[in-house]
Amino acid sequence: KPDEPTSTPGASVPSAGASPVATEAGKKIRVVYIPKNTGNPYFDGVVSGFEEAARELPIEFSTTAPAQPDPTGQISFIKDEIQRGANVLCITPNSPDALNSVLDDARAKGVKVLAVDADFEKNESHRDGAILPTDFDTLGANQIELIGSLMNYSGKFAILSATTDAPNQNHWIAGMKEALKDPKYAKMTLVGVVYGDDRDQKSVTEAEGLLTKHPDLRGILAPTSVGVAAAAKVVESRKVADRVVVTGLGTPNTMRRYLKDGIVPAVALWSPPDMGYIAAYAAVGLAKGELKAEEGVKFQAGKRGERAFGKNGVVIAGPPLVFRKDNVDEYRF
Amino acid sequence: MGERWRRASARYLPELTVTGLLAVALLLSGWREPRFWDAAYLFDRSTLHMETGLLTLTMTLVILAGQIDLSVTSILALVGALLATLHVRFGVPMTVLLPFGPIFGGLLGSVNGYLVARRGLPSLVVTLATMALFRGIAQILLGDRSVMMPPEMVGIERVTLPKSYLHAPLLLLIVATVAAYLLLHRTVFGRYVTVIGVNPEAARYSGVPVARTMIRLFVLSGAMAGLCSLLLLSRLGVARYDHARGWELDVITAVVLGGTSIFGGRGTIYGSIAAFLLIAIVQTGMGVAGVKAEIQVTAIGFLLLLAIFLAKVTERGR
Amino acid sequence: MNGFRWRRETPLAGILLLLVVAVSIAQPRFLSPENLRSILLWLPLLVIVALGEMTVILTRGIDVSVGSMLGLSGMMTAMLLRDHPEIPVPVAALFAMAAGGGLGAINGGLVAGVGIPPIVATLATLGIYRGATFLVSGGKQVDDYQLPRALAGWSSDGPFGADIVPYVVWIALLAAVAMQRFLTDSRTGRDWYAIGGDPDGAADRGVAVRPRVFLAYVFSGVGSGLAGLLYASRFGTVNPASIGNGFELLVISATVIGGVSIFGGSGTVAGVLLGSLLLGTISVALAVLNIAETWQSAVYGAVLLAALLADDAMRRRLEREERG
Amino acid sequence: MSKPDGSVLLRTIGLSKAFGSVTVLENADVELRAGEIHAFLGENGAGKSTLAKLIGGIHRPTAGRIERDGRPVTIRNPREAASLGIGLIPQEPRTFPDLSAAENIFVGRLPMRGGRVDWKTLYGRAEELLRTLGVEIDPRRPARGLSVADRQMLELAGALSLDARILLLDETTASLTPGEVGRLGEILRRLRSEGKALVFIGHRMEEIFDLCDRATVLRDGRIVGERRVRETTPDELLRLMVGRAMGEAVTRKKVADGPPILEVVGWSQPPRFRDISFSIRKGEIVGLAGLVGAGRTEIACALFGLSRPTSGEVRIDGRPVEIRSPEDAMRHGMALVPEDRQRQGAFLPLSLRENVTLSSLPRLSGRGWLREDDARSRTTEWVRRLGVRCREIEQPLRQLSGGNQQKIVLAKWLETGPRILLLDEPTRGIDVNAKTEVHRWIAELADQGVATLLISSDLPEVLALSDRVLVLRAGRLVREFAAGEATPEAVIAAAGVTTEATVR
Ligand SMILES: Nc1ncnc2c1ncn2[C@@H]1O[C@H](COP(=O)(O)OP(=O)(O)OP(=O)(O)O)[C@@H](O)[C@H]1O
Ligand SMILES: Nc1ncnc2c1ncn2[C@@H]1O[C@H](COP(=O)(O)OP(=O)(O)OP(=O)(O)O)[C@@H](O)[C@H]1O
Ligand SMILES: [Mg+2]
Ligand SMILES: [Mg+2]
Repeated sequence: KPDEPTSTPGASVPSAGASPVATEAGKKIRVVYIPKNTGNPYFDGVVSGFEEAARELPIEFSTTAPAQPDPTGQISFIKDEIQRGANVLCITPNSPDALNSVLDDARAKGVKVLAVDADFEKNESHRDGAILPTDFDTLGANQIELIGSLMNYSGKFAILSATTDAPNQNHWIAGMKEALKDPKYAKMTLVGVVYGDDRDQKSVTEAEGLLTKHPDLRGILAPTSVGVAAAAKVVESRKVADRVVVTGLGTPNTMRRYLKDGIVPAVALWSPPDMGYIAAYAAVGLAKGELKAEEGVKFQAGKRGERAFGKNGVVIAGPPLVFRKDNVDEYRF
Repeated sequence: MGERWRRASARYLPELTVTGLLAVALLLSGWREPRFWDAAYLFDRSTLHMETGLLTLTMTLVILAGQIDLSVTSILALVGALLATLHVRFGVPMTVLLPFGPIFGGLLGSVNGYLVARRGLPSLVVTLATMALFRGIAQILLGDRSVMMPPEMVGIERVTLPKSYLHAPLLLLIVATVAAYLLLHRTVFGRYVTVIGVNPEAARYSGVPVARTMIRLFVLSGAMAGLCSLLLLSRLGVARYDHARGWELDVITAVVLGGTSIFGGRGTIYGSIAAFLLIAIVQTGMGVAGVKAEIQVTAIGFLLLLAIFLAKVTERGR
Repeated sequence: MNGFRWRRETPLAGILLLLVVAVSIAQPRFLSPENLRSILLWLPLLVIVALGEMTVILTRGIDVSVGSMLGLSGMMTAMLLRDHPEIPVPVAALFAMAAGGGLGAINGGLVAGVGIPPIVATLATLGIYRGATFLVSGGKQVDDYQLPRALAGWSSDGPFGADIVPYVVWIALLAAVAMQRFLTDSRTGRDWYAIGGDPDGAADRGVAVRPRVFLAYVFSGVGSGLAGLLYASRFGTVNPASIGNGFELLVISATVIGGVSIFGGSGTVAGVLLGSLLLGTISVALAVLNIAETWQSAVYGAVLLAALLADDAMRRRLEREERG
Repeated sequence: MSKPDGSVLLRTIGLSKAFGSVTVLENADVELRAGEIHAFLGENGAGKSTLAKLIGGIHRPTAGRIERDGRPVTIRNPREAASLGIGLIPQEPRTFPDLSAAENIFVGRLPMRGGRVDWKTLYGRAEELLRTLGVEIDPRRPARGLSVADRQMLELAGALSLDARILLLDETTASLTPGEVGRLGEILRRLRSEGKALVFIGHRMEEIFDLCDRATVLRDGRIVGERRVRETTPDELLRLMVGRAMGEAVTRKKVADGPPILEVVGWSQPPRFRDISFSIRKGEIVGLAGLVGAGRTEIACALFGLSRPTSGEVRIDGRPVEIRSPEDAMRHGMALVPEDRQRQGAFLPLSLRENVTLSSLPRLSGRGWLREDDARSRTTEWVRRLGVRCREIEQPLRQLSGGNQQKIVLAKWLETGPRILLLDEPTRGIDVNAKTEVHRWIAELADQGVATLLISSDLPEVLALSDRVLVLRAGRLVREFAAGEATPEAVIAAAGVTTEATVR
């Protein structure tokens, strides 16, 4: 069962005391975060975590991104930031493999590269380390448990995903399918996986299509914030919220009204600010050579406490949170 | 100023304006941002623009003939998908497949050409449809997979002329520019393209092989996309179905900025390539100055307006 | 009057019918009321913007900035409603149309006033308006919970409790009927056709070309603005990067498939409706048929192409019969 | 309604117009009087259209002024001209293909009622106007597909609907058949009697002497004389126009008796033409006469591979051939000088060189590469031979006067060195002098063995040049005249003109 929130952004976990980074030759370390695209509220949350850490450390932090989440759109930003003198590049890749050669260039020039939020799957050798928001291997199972508990472990449900080629999504969906083999879920049937491309119109159309194709559908699981909002919208508009459960991954802001109106009973997400905050500490450690992204290496992530590099140099930021009607107002991202 | 010069400059006003802006952009970038003038960086970053540059050349011809080809970027992706599939599933060595880049591209272009020239459908609609179709077939072939290219094929942008930064794709662009210039301004084919753009009906009445020229044009456009596909495969090292999505708008922007009339009949290779360089320089300048992406988009918009505005003002000043 | 005008649309209507029949055989629930409703809900945004686009194309222009205008005015309206929840939604709709109209007027000024070619002007404002959307919003999206409930109601409730046909659909229908009347019976409407047929000639014959062309762009802006509000109503979340992004291609497809000539001077509201309906039907059909996601884009393209070819063939036949 | 009292309705004083540094009209003083038809005469490019356009508000003068009823006025655009009672029917008709014929007439001034177009009034008035003009165009049909002549009639109807006091007709008769010219004459006379001031621009002397009261002659942008038509002779006017003696009119002497080069057998393309059979011998000129809409153009187009007949056969040199496209036709040595110069012949933004050499590019190139030196010398040669009035051969064709544009289109086809020449209104808008020149060319080409099909609404031209005249009526060949037999009256009767209006 997924945990109830264990940490509120910017507060609870006692920190082992952040020691301000002493800078070599009076120059602050320059950390740049390149998310998938600009104007995406999810990454605004991540950025706020980076900024919080940047104030504590202190480091020179900036963020930049292409206007659209294009697989190759990040390349020019990486090249430009190297030229502008970045020490660490934190990247949420739009594509796990289109950046290989430019990342190699960066590292050849001594720039550290950290994957944040999503890894360069199968191309891990082209980056130094990765900070993932939560344990991706268990997320799928968590999501199944969430929707299962909401639909009394019985009935048909479908998955509304983002694009067919989003590595995270596919990783989780594989986990979901694996989890469904548990006899506990024997009475639940997955009738299909559809893709809304993270676009409003397409997501809505796909959600509508699901309801048309399966009049007896009991649930829609959408592990993407655009998708889960679209599904909620459709269920509300068709007035079937009483028999179709919508859940998945979504930010409190986009889901707030649906949660409060009882259209959606619960959604899960981790804390994007925590992830940004931890990534910033890891970045500084790597840049100063104090840290090596190797399995078992531990480091102090400011107020969020200790984290460790796991297999493949991956750091897990924390467990997912579950937002419901009664706790959603505690979160602002 | 002589009379001849005056007339020529009136005729080539858009080209002259873009050239002027190009000079300004270079000076301004260097002055505002010292990190701009770094040959290693400039040449390295220029590798990102080579496919757009090449496509700008053929798009100039297509638009000059009063047509448009929105499907080029989809052809690019589909050719990559085809080659990758042949390579991975059927084990055909990549070196053998190289010539098939332009060939497949040309074949796909001929579909557009047939529909436009022989069936008389408007190219805007045809290529809108094939844009979806070709990209869709690429998606069927590759799905969500990325197909890695063999190492010997990767990194053409790192091949340079000895003791210089002049990399192979740039060399290719230079050669292609000269070729496109000659094709448009020095050959019968180029003349046919122009007259079709000016007045297609009169072209038919004048015995110009309108349909044949148009088909060749779309084949050329597709073949160039196929060539660009090879470049991109080599540069990125992977084939994906969503390569180059949306680049067609950048290409069309460059062509239009370079003074080619969207209604056909007027335009030069020089104008297009100068406009392409202008956009690339401005983007590089803004990138190294850390300008936000959304501001960059806005800036290109203003650049377009500025170019045409200057041309207008100079025209009136005469 | 225009018996000959309706001829142009007949093949398209036939193709649409054929498509619906084929899809319903494969998936009988395609014709269920809920699904028909989802097709209806798919349409208003597209139809309203396409009607504006059509006026511009009629004058031999093109407006590729519609998606960005939709985005900017939708964003401004959403922010207005967020910051002043007391404003009634119809007033917000007027605001959206005014905002869109203003943006359209800038396009119109550039094209009709300064004399910049339409594609260049609107390609430029495509970027500028998109950037402005980021600037006014500070890159932050407006979330569903920040918008008044009545706004969402426009997309889910219908008049007199008939929720099967929500208000937004009626709005689009009303816009189409009004535009049809305007194009056939107003002087401006007729002048648009004249300008598209021969811009210089129209000027020589005393048509006030510049004001008319200007107005066409304003119309396009007003349509996009209204669609911006409808977007907020339909999708709840208004994100500066995604609202209206790339919408221009869909709009131009619908318009041109509907038989509006990109060379100006010819096209009808009925055609635009049919074109939009065709695209909407294909999109919804793809979702309700069990077509693998990776196949959807290809099928969409293929169906579009087939529709084009069939339309062309049928039209030729009609013309031939007409002649003798 | 005012009386035809001869009072001056409009006066231009020192009117000048320059395009860039080129002055095309200088110091023009003319007076347009009520109840007079005033001819503007001059060679191609003399400045007739320019003068008319200045008065009609399409161009604005660089110097000089215009007085209307004695008061100085500025005419900034055609709308202002219309409000001053001035209507101009330009050389090239303006058409709005998707609007109905009626709307084409009233464009910009549609009758309104309660904020909406008043269709009933519109169609009623259009019908009436078209009836007065004696043309059979359904006011409700779209203008798409109408012939140049029909479109010209819509222009005229539009100008008439203005109730203008001053009407300028720029070569309106150029694309009309004799019967229609006759009918137009009636209309113009009636308008004159209503006290209007009319300007008539045209190249046919017969029409001038038949219709006009006064003639102003322009040469190289200057007015070189004004005459009362009653007090002058064609010769005097011609001398004024060209500033030198005229060449002899062309007459044919040789009779072609070689084998037929081109044979058409049982050709049909309903509803345009049916069962057409004829042949043209080497060196023969066959005239094709008929009313507008009789199907002459369609036959020429079908021969040139622009459309396909549904049945029948074409033979060239006795062998049946398949002509699917203009390229096929050209391969058989054919050339077509089309009827509609603007749409089918001219590439206005392109240079004279690019226009003249276009159809001969395969010859003027090597392995696909253009040979521009040859192109330039060929163009220069044609400009000289046809006396094209231009600044240089790199000038855009747009800047040439209508007649000079026509010469360039002609040059494009003569440059291909055709064996079979299809001429559709080849001298439309060409001035007398150049026309003689073109006639000489046609005759000379025939003497060199070129088989020519001559379609022309200029009956004297057809009669003077043709060895045989075929008459087409509603898509069927109804008569054939040998050179001697063809008289204007007989041809017109055969073509099916039933009104008493004829040309002289
Ligand atoms: N009965 C008709 N009604 C309407 N339009 C017609 C009719 N007959 C012919 N036309 C149109 O008139 C035009 C002229 O026809 P066509 O070219 O065949 O005749 P023509 O004898 O060559 O006339 P012209 O003297 O103009 O050259 C064509 O475009 C045709 O479509
Ligand atoms: N837009 C223009 N730019 C430059 N020169 C022009 C332009 N329009 C006309 N001219 C020139 O002005 C001169 C007069 O042209 P105009 O059209 O008045 O001749 P015209 O007497 O009507 O001849 P035609 O009998 O051939 O119609 C020509 O030499 C022509 O080349
Ligand atoms: Mg003239
Ligand atoms: Mg004809």
